[in-house]
Amino acid sequence: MGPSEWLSMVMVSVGVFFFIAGSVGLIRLPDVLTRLHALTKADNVGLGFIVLGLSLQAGSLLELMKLLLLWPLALLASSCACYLVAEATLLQSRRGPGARRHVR
Amino acid sequence: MSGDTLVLDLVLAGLLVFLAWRLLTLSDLFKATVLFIVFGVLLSLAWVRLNAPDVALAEAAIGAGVTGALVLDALRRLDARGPADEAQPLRLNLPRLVGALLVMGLGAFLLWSVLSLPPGWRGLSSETAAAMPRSGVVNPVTASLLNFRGYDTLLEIAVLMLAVLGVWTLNAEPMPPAEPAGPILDVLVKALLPPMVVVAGYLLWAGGHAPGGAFQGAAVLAAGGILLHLARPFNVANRGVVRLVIGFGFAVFLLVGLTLATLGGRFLELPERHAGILILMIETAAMISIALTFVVLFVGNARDNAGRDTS
Amino acid sequence: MTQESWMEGTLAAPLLGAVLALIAGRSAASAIGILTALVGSAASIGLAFAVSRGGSFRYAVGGWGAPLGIDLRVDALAAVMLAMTGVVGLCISVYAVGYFRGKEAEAASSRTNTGPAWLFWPMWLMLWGGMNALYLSGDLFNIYVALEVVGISGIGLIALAGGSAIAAALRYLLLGLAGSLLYIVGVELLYAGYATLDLEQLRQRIDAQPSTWLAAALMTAGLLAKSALFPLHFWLPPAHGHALAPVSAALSALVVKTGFYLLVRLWLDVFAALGTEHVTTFLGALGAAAVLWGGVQALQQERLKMMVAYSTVAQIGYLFMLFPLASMSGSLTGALLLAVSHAMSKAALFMCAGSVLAVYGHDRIQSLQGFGALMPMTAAAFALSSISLIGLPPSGGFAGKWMLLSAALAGGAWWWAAIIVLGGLLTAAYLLRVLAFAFLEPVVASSTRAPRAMELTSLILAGMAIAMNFALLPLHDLLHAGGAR
Amino acid sequence: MTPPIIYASAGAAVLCLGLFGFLAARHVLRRILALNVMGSGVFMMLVALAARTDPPDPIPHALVLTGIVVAVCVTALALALLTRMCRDEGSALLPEDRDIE
Repeated sequence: MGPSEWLSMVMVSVGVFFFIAGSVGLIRLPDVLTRLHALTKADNVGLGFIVLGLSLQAGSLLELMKLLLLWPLALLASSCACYLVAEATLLQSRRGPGARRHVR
Repeated sequence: MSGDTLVLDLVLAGLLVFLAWRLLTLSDLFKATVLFIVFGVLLSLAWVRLNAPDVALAEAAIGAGVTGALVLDALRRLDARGPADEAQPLRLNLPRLVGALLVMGLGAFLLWSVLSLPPGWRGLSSETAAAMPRSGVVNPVTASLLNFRGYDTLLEIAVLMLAVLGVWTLNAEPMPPAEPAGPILDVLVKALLPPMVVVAGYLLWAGGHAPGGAFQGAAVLAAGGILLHLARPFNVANRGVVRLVIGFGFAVFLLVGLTLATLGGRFLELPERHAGILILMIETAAMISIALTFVVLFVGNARDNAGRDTS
Repeated sequence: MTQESWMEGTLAAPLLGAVLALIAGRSAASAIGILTALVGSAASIGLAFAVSRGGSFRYAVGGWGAPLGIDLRVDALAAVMLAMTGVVGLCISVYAVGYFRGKEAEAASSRTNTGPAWLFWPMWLMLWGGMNALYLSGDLFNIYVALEVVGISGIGLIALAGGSAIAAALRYLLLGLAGSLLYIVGVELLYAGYATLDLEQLRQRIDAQPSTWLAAALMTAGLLAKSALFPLHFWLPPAHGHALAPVSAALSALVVKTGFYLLVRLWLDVFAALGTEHVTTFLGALGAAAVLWGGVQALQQERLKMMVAYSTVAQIGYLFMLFPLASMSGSLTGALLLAVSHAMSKAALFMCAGSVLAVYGHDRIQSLQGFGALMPMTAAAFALSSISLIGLPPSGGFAGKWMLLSAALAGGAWWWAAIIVLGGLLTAAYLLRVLAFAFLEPVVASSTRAPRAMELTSLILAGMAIAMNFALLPLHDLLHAGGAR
Repeated sequence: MTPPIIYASAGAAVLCLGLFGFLAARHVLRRILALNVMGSGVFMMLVALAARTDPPDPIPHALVLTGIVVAVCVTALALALLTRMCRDEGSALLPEDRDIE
């Protein structure tokens, strides 16, 4: 393996580490807002590292551009989704507990 | 097949079965719906593993995406009215036990018939390969969908049209539009809508030689429409223009088929020389209609908003 | 015109009409509907004549041919079903014009919670197109898609009525979807075994493997749910009983025949090599149970439309008596004649119920006293279609039952014969109960009148059900010329 | 053990789970989910079958694509019916299931 492949491996491993950290946060953290924090922060960093690592192995310019396009798109989507989920949580907490009913 | 991918396949298949079991037994229907969407996403990975990239794209966009959006939306409206959850779903009682035993028998039988399939099964792959040069496209799945079995696809587009008619029938009364969402969604729409249109066009064009096609492109286009609806609510009432666009794909497909029949061929018999361009034409018309169809299926439902349950 | 062009017309006319009606919208939908109905029924009758002259033929859609492409096959069995759909469909269309004109006047005066009525036209034409596609198809998966077209358009049509029809439509949808999925599993197992979806190729390749039996069982279960044979009939009475009158007529007269037709195709043709004696006896026994159960339930109904709907449950049972008797000569002719005359008389009965509902505003049998004096044409139509349903001579129902009965007796199967007779008595009991009310004094008055077009079409259909008595010989000849097998 | 066998077996299991869920559930939304799961199992078996040859048999892929689109149409219609029924009658269960319990 050449140096670029080693670098690529390292970057992907770092990315995977961040993903695992984010997933642990999703499971372990207590409420929606902190979980969102774990998911969007850690996973976006993780995705960035993985994309960088993979782009070192890209075979063509087109492939490289496709890979590099991925990250900003995912960032945009996840930040908006994070905002929307947080807003919905906030609205629901204002409405008070028990907004979801168990009725048949 | 090397050992590490075997592990991947086993894990993926096991996860799919586990998710199916969980989503049917969770008492909270919201969680069940989320698991259902996860199930769809993992299923599209399974399609990739099974060398079916066209199906994977359709599953991710339609199976998980559109269906998931529809179910979540329905759940929201049921929730606003009360009965959305089941306290104890699928608790075993005598009839259910009998049902479970019967279904397990069926499962064992199915499993056995899967395992006892003779090796060397070829299906129709050699027939398809032989016919590909005359089909006008390079992607065999597109050739099957629009040429070999184009008649199935024609009727399938009829089913899409009928679903819209059904939704219009059910939401007969005019509904107030939903409240507009915050500014962030607006930004997202402005940023994402243009690339989505480009991607849809690419998928449509790519369908001729690579995975993709009208249905996948339409699903992406429809996702853009639904996003737009969430940011700036609009109604898709059954006005003339909307009906024209909804019926357009089916009408073009049918008329192409009939024209070919009157010109001396058989119904839907695409002449070899023009098959490629005819398929592209049919697919373009179909994509526009299908995209609007998905939007209407969602919006036609979504107009019915929480504001109504005071009545 | 060649056989092929008659077939293309039969297939394409309703589909084209449906999409045109959708695009044209409220103003022109009914005009397009009537025009399409005229063209479509003419094409299907033309096709029947073409088949009786030229025999059965195959048609490769797209020019590829089985197993790669989809083959249609047009034989006498398909031609009879198509012609039946054409004739009854035309009458339903004419009836619907009058019906919705009255409905719109009613909706204008009071705000009712029903869907936009013109949506009936695209959905009904698509339903018609789906049934034609199904009868023509020779491909297992194509049949599935056609079944879905029929199912979804049927559900949309039921939902037009609003109110308690919604829950009925939902139940129908869920059961229909489960049925289609079971059917698909069967198709998949057959494809795995024989690498073809074409019915004819499958018939040649089939052998008695366990997975083939499993496929046959699953497909049969799915289709039984769709054709509402006892004990899977429970969704039918609410769905057919709560729908709008033209919709009920279309569903009860035509749509229930699709499942029966497919089962005939499968068990008397494709799977015939499996040695199917137990299966056909089983299907016949379910049919017999349906005849008795449906009849008893119909007797207890208080609403006219529900009674007619339960009568459909019973009459489907008669058709399934064909299976155990199939080896006897004449039984297929008898069952088809019964199917066709049932389509006519059942459509007429639902039309009568719709006219009664339009005049009285309700359909409680007890309170319909003397409707015969108020609406003589409708009462006459009711009486004529009752004659055919009961099986009194001369009528299509009589000829059909006679053929089945003599087939049963010729084969020494007296118990099937006993069920046929007993079912006729039950039918007589529940239909004559209504007819007795029709001519009782004093007459319950009503100020509204039913549109002439509605009453007249029901009378014409009922008359045709009687006239089917004389269709026995032509039908027999057609079945011979067109080689139903 | 090859991928087609693994996924076909999983497909059979998913199919049966979905069928049981459909028969046993009472909330209509869960029934709709169950039927979708069952459909996914059916499609898994079909695509796994196609993967037994290389390159895969495209006909089952086309059938599954058709099936997915038909399934989403039926689901949309079912959900529209369900919300309408819930709006009119205040329950997400079919009438025959409402008084049990």
